[in-house]
Order: sequence, then C-alpha cells, then structure tokens
Amino acid sequence: MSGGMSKIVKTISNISFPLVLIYGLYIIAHGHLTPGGGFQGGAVVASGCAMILVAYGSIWTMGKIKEKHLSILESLGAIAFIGLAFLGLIFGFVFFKNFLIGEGLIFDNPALGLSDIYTAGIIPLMNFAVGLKVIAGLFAIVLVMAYATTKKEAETK
Amino acid sequence: MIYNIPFIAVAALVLIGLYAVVFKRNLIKIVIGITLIESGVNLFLITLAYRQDSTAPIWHGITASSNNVPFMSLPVPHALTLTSIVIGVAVLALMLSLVIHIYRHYGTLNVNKLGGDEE
Amino acid sequence: MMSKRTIAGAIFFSIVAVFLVFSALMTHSFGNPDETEMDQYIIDNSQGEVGADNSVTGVVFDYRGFDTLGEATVLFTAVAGVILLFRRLKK
Amino acid sequence: MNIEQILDTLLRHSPALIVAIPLLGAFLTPLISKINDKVRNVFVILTILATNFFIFLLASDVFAGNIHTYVFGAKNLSIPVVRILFEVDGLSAFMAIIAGILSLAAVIYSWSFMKENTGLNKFYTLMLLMTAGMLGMMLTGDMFNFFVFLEITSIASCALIAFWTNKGKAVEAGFKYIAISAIGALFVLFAIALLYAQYDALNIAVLANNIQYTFLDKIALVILIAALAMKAGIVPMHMWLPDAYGRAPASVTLLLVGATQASLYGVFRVCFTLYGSQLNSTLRNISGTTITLNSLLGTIIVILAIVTILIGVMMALKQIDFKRMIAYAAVAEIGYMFLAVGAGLTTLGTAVSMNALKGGIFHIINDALDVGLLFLVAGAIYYATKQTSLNNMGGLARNMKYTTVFFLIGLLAVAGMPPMNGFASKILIYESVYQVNPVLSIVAILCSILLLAVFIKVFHSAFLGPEQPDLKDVKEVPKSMLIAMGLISCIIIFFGLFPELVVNNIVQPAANALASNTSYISQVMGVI
Amino acid sequence: MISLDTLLETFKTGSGLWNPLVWITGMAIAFLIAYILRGYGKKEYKEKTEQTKSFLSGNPEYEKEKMHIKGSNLYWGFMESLKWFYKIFNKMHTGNVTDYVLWFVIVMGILFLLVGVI
Repeated sequence: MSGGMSKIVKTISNISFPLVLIYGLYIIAHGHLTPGGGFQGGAVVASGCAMILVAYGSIWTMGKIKEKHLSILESLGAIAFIGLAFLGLIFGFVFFKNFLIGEGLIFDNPALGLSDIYTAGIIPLMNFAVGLKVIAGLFAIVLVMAYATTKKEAETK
Repeated sequence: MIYNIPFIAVAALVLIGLYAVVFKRNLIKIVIGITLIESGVNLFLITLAYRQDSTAPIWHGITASSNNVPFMSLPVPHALTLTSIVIGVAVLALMLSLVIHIYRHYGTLNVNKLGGDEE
Repeated sequence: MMSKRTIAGAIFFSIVAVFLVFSALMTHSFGNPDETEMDQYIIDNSQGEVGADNSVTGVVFDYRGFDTLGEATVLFTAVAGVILLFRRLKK
Repeated sequence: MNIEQILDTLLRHSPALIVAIPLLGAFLTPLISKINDKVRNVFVILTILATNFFIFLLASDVFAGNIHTYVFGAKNLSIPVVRILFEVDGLSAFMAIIAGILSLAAVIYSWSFMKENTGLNKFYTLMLLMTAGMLGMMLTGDMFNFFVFLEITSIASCALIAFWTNKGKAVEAGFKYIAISAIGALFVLFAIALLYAQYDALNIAVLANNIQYTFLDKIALVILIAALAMKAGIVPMHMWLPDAYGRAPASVTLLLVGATQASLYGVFRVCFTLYGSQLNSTLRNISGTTITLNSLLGTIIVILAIVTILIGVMMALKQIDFKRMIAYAAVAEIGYMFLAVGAGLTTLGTAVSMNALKGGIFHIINDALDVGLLFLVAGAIYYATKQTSLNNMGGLARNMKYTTVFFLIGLLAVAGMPPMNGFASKILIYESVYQVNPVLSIVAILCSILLLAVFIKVFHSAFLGPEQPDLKDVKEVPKSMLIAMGLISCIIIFFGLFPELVVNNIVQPAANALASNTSYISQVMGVI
Repeated sequence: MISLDTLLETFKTGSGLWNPLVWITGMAIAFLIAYILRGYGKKEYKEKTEQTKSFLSGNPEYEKEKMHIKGSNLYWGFMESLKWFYKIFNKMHTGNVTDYVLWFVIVMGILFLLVGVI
C-alpha cells in the first residue's frame, strides 16, 4: 500500500472522486431539507479522500497534505461551530439560540417577504461547520493510521 | 409478544458482543465485540423510533396546517443514534490505534501474552 | 475439562442473557409505543420553530444542539488522541 | 450597566459558560500553539482560571440555596421538556468545585513536568477537553447528555494514559481503560434507552417525576449502577484503576481522580435523584420485615464498599511500585465514600443518615485532594529520580525537602490523622456508620490504620534511610510543580483546621440535595 | 465572609469530636514530656565510649548504603502470615481485559438476581 495501487485504480478514483465530493457537499448543503446533514455528508467526502489515500498510497498523500494542516482545519470547523453557539448567546441572549429564526433579523421578516422560506436559521451554517470538521477529522484519522502502519512496514523491509 | 423480535435481536447482538469480549483472546476480536455491542444499542434506539406504518419525519412540501399530514416516526431516537454512531467511530479509531501500538511493543495480539499488571 | 473461569463465566453470562431477553420481551410491542408527548411536540412544531423540513436535523442542531457540540467534541478528541499516539517521540 | 448587572448576567449564563469556555479553549489551543509554547501554557492556565471563576461564582449562589437551570436554545423551559437542560444543585456545584481545583493544579503542575516531551499541543488540548467533560457530567440534567460527556472524558483520558507510547505497559493500560469505559458507557446508553422507551423523556427531573419502578426500571437501575461503579473503580471491578493510574503521567492521574469521582457522582445521582421518588416503596414482606428499595440498595452499596476498602488496603500493602500503591489506596478511599453514602441510604430520612451523607460527601473532596497530592509527589519523585519502584529509592528527604513536607501532609491526610482534613471526614463516617452497624465502623477504622501503615512504608523506604549511591545528584523539582503541590496542601490544611465551616457552608447543601429530590424535580416540573 | 464567631464555632465540637486546638496542644505536651525524659537519659550517655558503637551480635558493621531496608522487605512477617490471602488475590488480579469485563458481567448478574428477584 505504500507505493499505491495499479494505474486502473488510480484512474477510476480520479474520475469518481469529484462525484463523491459533489454528492457529499450536496448532502451537507441540504441537511435541513432532506435526509442527511453535516456528519453524513462529511463522512461521504472523507470516504472519498480515503479512496484517494488507498489508491495513491499514504506516503504520496502525506507528501501532499500533512495531518497538522488537517487538524488546523478541523479546529477551525469546531471554532466556527461553537462560535455560532456563542453568537446565539450574544444576539439571542441564550447559548445555542437559533438567533436567525423568529427574531425578525433577516428571515421570518414579512417586510422582506422572506417569512415563508424554510432556511432553518443557523442550521445550514452549523451543517457546513460540522461538515468541514468531520471531513478533516476522519481524513486525519485515516491518514495518520495508514501512514504509521506503512512506515512500520517500510522500516521492517 | 411476537412483535418484539427486533428487541430480541437487540438483546442477541449485545450478548454476542459481550461473549466476544469475555471469551475471545484476540485483541481485534475484542474490539469487534465492543463494536457489536454498540451496534446493538444503536439498533435498539432505532427500533424505539419506529411506529406502525409511519414515514420518515420530514415535512417535504407540506406544512403542519396542510391536510393529509403523514403519520411520522419519532425524530429524537434518530438524533440519538446519529450521535452514538459518531461516538462509536471515535472510540473505534482510538482502540485500533492502541492495538497497533500494542502489536508493535509485544509482537502479539493474544491477551494472555501481554504484560499483565503485576510486576 | 473446562477451567473454573469458563464455568463461572458461562453461569453469570447466562443469567445476564436471561434478564436482557426478558427486558426485550417486556418492552412495549414493536411499532406502537405509548403516547409520546415530547416527540409529538417536536414533530408538530419543528417546521415552524426551527424552519427545517427535516425534523431530525431540527432535533440534532436546535433542540438537542448541545449534544451535537459534544459529539463534535468527541470526534475532535479522537483525532487529537490518534495524532498524539502516532506522534514523533524525538524532538 | 453597572457591576451588579454584569455579575447577574454572568451568573445566569455561568452553567453554560463553565462547559463552553474549556471547549473553546481546547478548540483554540492548536492555533495558539503555533505562536510558541509559553504562550500556549499561559493561555491554557488562563482558560482554566476563567472556568474556575465561573464555577465559584455559580457555587456561591447555589450554596445560598437556589437551584440554577439553564435551557440551551430557548429563553425559558417549556413543558414538555424537549431541550437540553443544565440543572445545578448543591451536589453538582460541590463536584464542580473539585473538578476546578484539580484541573488548575494539574495544568500548573504539567508546565515543567511535561517539558521534555513532544506532542504537548495535543496534550494540553486533551487536558482541557477532559476538564470540560468532567464538568459537563457534573452539571448536566439530561441523561443522554451525561452519556456524551462520559464518552468525552473517557476518550480524552484514554489518549492521555497512553501518552508515553514508548512504554508498552502504558499503551496496554490505555487499551484496558478504553475497552472498560467503552463497554460501561454503552451499557449506560442501553439503560438510558430502556428509560426512554417507557417514559419518552431524557431529562433527569422528568424521568424522576414519573418513574414507576417496573421491571425495565429494575434492569436499567442495575445496569446504571454496575456500569458507573465500574467506572468509579469499585471492587471487584477496580482492576483497570491501578494500571491506568500507575502508568499515566502524574498530572493526568490527578485529572483521572476527578473523572473517577464524576462517575461516582453519577451513581449517587442515579440512586438518590433518578430513583429518589421510589426509594420508600416497599418491595415485599418477608416474615414481617418489610424490604424497601432504599434498604436494599443501601445494603448492596455497603457490602460493595466494605469489600472495596478491605481489598484496596490489603493490595496496597504489598505493592512496591509507588504509583500503583497510591492507586490501590485510592480504591480504598473510594470505598469509604461508598460506605458512608450506603449507610445514609439504608437509614434515609433520619439524623444518622444526614450525618452519614455529610461525612461521605465531605470525604469526596478530601479524597480528591489527598490522593491527588500523593500522586503529584509520586510524579515529582519520578521527575527527580526516574524511578517508580520503592526498592530503588532511599534517603530522598536529604535533597527534596519541600517534596518531603508535602508527602508528610498527604500521608497524614489520607490516613485520617489530625489535624488534617481526612480525620475530619473520617470521624463523621465512623460515628454515623457505627449507629448503623458497629462492625462496619470497626472494619473501617482498622483499614484506616492499615492505610497509615502503607504510607509509613513509602515514607521509610523512599525518604528516610541513608543516601543511595545512584541518587546522590537528585535535585529539588522545579517551581511550578512545587506551586501545584503547595496549592493543594494549603487547601488540605485549611479544611483540616476549620472543618465545621466547610461542612456547614459547602457540604450541607450537597447532602440536602442528596437527601431529597423534590426541589430538583419541582425546579423543572413546577411545584408538584 | 468568614466572621470571627464562625471561626470560633469550628473550635466547638460539632458533629464529630473535632477540636484542632485540643489536638495540637496535646501533641505539644507529648513532645515536652518526651524532651524531659530525653534529658534524663542524656546524663548517663557518654561520648566516644563503647556505648556509641552499634553492636550487631559480634558481626562486622556494614557500610551505610547497605543498612537501608528496601521497600519490598518491609512488613515481611505480615506478608508471610497472610500468604494464603495474597495467593488468592494475586490470582484474581490477572492484568487481562477479558477478566475485567468478566468481573463486570459477574457483578451485573448478581445485582440482577438481587434486584430483579426481590
């Protein structure tokens, strides 16, 4: 696995990776309307990244992206998530308040004619934050474990 | 009574997992047992959510005011199952990485051949 | 010849098994739970209060949003733990 | 907006902020640590200090007698309770104080204790996450949320136990801990699902309001008590505890003590609050003597506690590894709390019960401080000599004067010698348990004497005696470790000198919260 | 904050006979008595005579490092007399995850029997 797999696998994964990516992003974006959400879509995208990892081998992938960048990305997603909760504390005076719904800020505002759009307030934003977090997190786990094991094999060889 | 077959399946899953943890000697099998227990608990939560001839709790294109509102299954257990699945993934990742380290140190996965806790 | 451990394990394991299966039989019959106050409230009001068509997402991110924060924290913890375990030991 | 209003606002939001601030700090730590290490350490310490400020702000108001509830995502709670509540009564605030003190000491201690190691960014992140998990377990009023925070605590502490991955035993201890805690947490979730299946509620107060003690409730009660007692290290489910405590870095062990007591808090919460409405219900009459639920549960807990004390002390007496010995002593100390609370449960509603509960709860904080101080001393000795086995030590008192003094303080406190806080709580336990059954009290006193013998052994073989040839160039440990140990020993001596003050102001509200759950329920359900 | 009479309260014996002043003064008196007795003994003590040398029943005296009793040698008699106890409990403590879980199952079964039947 250290050297990656055959050319067929690499080509197929190259072709199918964007589709997986788009499908996962679709699931994340429609989390409040259709089945799915940040975690599910993030898992889909992370599995796509894991496919690339399996096809090209962990050493090549580690050369492309380090796990510390992934952990930075993940903590950014987590900070965005908890930051939205703190914004609820600031705007809605309650921690985790869905401050875009029913507060007449932007949505649910008859004057703007946006009252009957089911935008779910901050839920899509939270979905994106969690999606970013799950993508980075799961891919970091898979990458680190795969890299550690392959490095061990390379040492024994 | 006979309708409780899913719950009996839940009990069976939990018990199989517990059996694997108690009576198996291989660390990987122990990990598999723990994940079996976890999937049993998740199955329990999901079966609690089901109501006879009910649809998924999604208001697609209808509102509470509109007529022919469908009979929906319970949404809370779905959310709990989602949470517990993600938690299970996290625990599994950590357990497997510890198993990798143990294999590096002791060169075996047999529980009896590990160091034990008595010096 | 079974060891003492196996015998004790079998006995107590079967006791636990009997009680768990009994509890499975004692649960409300599959498919029709009792009157559910909390879930019915969520089903009826999630669209209006949260604005999400998907009631499950409404529960996950609004009604029980703090659980979701904890869940995200669990994933964060696992990633930190795995990276910690596979770190380089030399400076 | 004057200071009064600001304090009032902070007080209203403090239950959420106590958990949210360490979480935010943990999420920010990977970014902060890009700057440099000193900034990161200062940031972590400041985060813990802010958390402690909110903890004491909240506790000072809760001990005045009013229960705080915080609804996440809504201005005021609605019936049915669909949102997650934080409900802080005397017991929760009491435990939160313990967690705050322990985490502060642990973070200060690890500044110089962990200096030589790599991967410190993740280390501090996990420390903060573990603190947040403990605090969430202690403050939450929602069963499933309790499970989530239980998992956060277990995962973070598992990764920290296996911190020294170049040692096989540390990794093995980490695997044992994660396996045990995963199984325990999964069974807790199973019990929560059983409760949800019947009452369609997850809030503790709502469940406690309409719990019926049906067959499924019996199953759930047993599973909850067994799983949480395993996490709390009750004999015979204690065996993961010496491994985990003995192999982890000392500052992590200090936090593990807090995590163990959070599980202990879970047991008490389940027995006294969740099933509190049914405690007086008669189960059956056997030849005239009526067996009520509280007597049954109390007897079970007392038997477990006596076995725990005996085996913990006896096993501690034969250990030669310093940290394992303290770990077994910690098992015995947990047995004392269980003994007192079980005795209080058997005789619920009497003056004896109130004294027993007070003794047990007072012993929780004393045990956390004493055992924590001893673990810090063990870590200091390891830092100075790189030895853990008592056979390789000797004459350390010559070079490590302050450490010796701190060890003496911890020794006297753990063994329950005056004028330390261990005596103040143990004599409460002895007195009240004696009125329940004299034999229990006698066994407890004898085991306390044996506990003294255990640490006399450590004191003799590690600190006294001639200077060993390979320990000639041992230095005193750095300042931050001394500061952490001094902080804890100051609290120990203060509690030992003014026990009545502590009992009346801090322990009494917690004991009242245990004794009756009506106020806990009525806070959510309105006046019943 | 802490007023004076509350501090004085703590010196009264509340629940539990607990008075730090009594204990501390008692210890001081004990130390005083010990010091006085030591003063008596000091008169018969002569420097640089046979008295000061330690006498190991005629054997030569070891050097200082060897005189230290190691941790595992302490309480030898106690361990020896309780060999049977420690034999059982060392067998119980197999550092083995599956055994730990087995103990959990055993306790859960016993509690099931106790709580479920009664």
